[in-house]
Amino acid sequence: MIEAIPDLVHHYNHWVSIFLMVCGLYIVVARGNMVKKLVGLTVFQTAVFLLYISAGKILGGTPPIIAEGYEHYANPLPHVLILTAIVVGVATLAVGLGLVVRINEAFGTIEEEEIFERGEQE
Amino acid sequence: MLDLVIDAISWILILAGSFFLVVGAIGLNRMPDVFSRLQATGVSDTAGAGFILLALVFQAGFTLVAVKLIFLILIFLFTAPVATHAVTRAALSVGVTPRLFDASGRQRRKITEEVMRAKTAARPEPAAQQKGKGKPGARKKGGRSSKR
Amino acid sequence: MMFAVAAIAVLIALALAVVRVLAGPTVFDRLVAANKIGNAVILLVAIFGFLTGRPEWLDIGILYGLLNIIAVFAVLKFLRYGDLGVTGGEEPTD
Amino acid sequence: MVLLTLLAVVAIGIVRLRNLFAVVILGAVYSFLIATVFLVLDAPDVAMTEAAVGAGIATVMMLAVLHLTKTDESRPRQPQIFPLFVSAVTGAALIYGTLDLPPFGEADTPVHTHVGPYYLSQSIPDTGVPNVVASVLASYRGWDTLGEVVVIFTAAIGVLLLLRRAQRPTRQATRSRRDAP
Repeated sequence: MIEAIPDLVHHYNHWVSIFLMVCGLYIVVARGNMVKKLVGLTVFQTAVFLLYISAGKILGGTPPIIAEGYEHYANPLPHVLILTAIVVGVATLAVGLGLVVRINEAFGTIEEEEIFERGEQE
Repeated sequence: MLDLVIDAISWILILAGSFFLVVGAIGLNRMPDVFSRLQATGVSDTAGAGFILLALVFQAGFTLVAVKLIFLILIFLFTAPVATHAVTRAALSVGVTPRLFDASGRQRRKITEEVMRAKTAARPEPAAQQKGKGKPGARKKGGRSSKR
Repeated sequence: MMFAVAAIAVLIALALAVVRVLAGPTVFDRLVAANKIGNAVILLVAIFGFLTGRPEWLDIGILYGLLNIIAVFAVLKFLRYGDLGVTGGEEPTD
Repeated sequence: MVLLTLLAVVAIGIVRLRNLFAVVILGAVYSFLIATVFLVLDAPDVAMTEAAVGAGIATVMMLAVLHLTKTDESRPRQPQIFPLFVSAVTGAALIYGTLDLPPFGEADTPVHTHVGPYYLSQSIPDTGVPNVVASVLASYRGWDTLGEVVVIFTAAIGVLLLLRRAQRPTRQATRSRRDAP
């Protein structure tokens, strides 16, 4: 128990991000509602963002905006990647929500199981 | 000397602001229904945020940061009451009734008044004090809802 | 020290509001608590800037304030004019 | 750390709740919290973008979709053992993987020793922009950002096409239904 404490301190960010990732995965796999699945995808995405950003942090550093009197800056590359990923993620979310609306028009429901039943009947 | 005075003022403001924030959060958890929760958190939240930001203004001095903080205070002062008011109206229009009414919309206060009267018959003075202590804000909101 | 006290108070308020968000029986409870979480986050941003000695990110706080009220109003507008608003009788005319 | 714990709690709430309104509100809260975590982890630009996108645009889009569809999630019919098992195994494997990661926040990890210092030292002489994230995004990786704009444009076209297609058949369907009797 005692020897797990440094692990906890050193990897807390990683573990929380993995926990969020598993939550998102569970929502996507287990829940049948399409909107809920998209929320799960968003949670999954943010977990990945958190993993990247916590890799870029230096303890005792400051944000990567150059100013006088600071020496350690956080790594700017993960930030750039994640900025791009966030914007691409919202584009994906928009397309997914459009698909949900279209599915609702076609089948009258957004639950996965009911859609499957509808497909088997026809 | 001036630094000491500024620090003291900031300490007082920050302690007051923290007190209001925590009390508002506790009220958010302890109050029975939406409207009293709104009253608990909306008022004290604005006060607490205003105090803490004011303390930060004192710490920042005459810089750009202070201007931004003043903008933040203004945003708080304008948006928090508007948001509270909007939540209240929406809750009333959707049909959430305050706790003073039972499910059919009849005033529950009559029942409590009967209880009070029974208590008053037994022990006059403290019950009368308790009756005067009823929440006026909640009663006003309830009156509006019954008119609707 | 002063900022640490304020940050701890804001964190306590944040945790209590999260409890209410998770427990709130109606949507409005969650909405009120979400609004309070937004306020607490703004305060935390402001205090954190002072705590680390670079208080230059207050623009983010202002942005959060505006987004907070936008989110609240989006949900409220949907609640009043969407499918749930019909059950509440007549709408106010303003 | 406290913020991260609150984040995990909110994620559990998102998993458990069935009212989609509450899920959307919790999504906005989650977005605010994770934006604050980004700010604490020294990424103010990412925090700003995440708050604007997650709490602003995503919430409004989700609400619009909920307006067009229904707002309650139905209960799953069979017990959900298998997804839980898959998630637990994945999580365990990933946590086993993190034990080999370098500790959080050290300066001499491979992430910080290759390309990052180059950008940090060359940004001012090359572009004159003090914000290194902005200079990398707009100057060093301008083509990348152009591709991002293309992605957004494609997504907008896709959504427009989907909604346009969605409107026309229903109108035809109502017309044919009206013509049928």
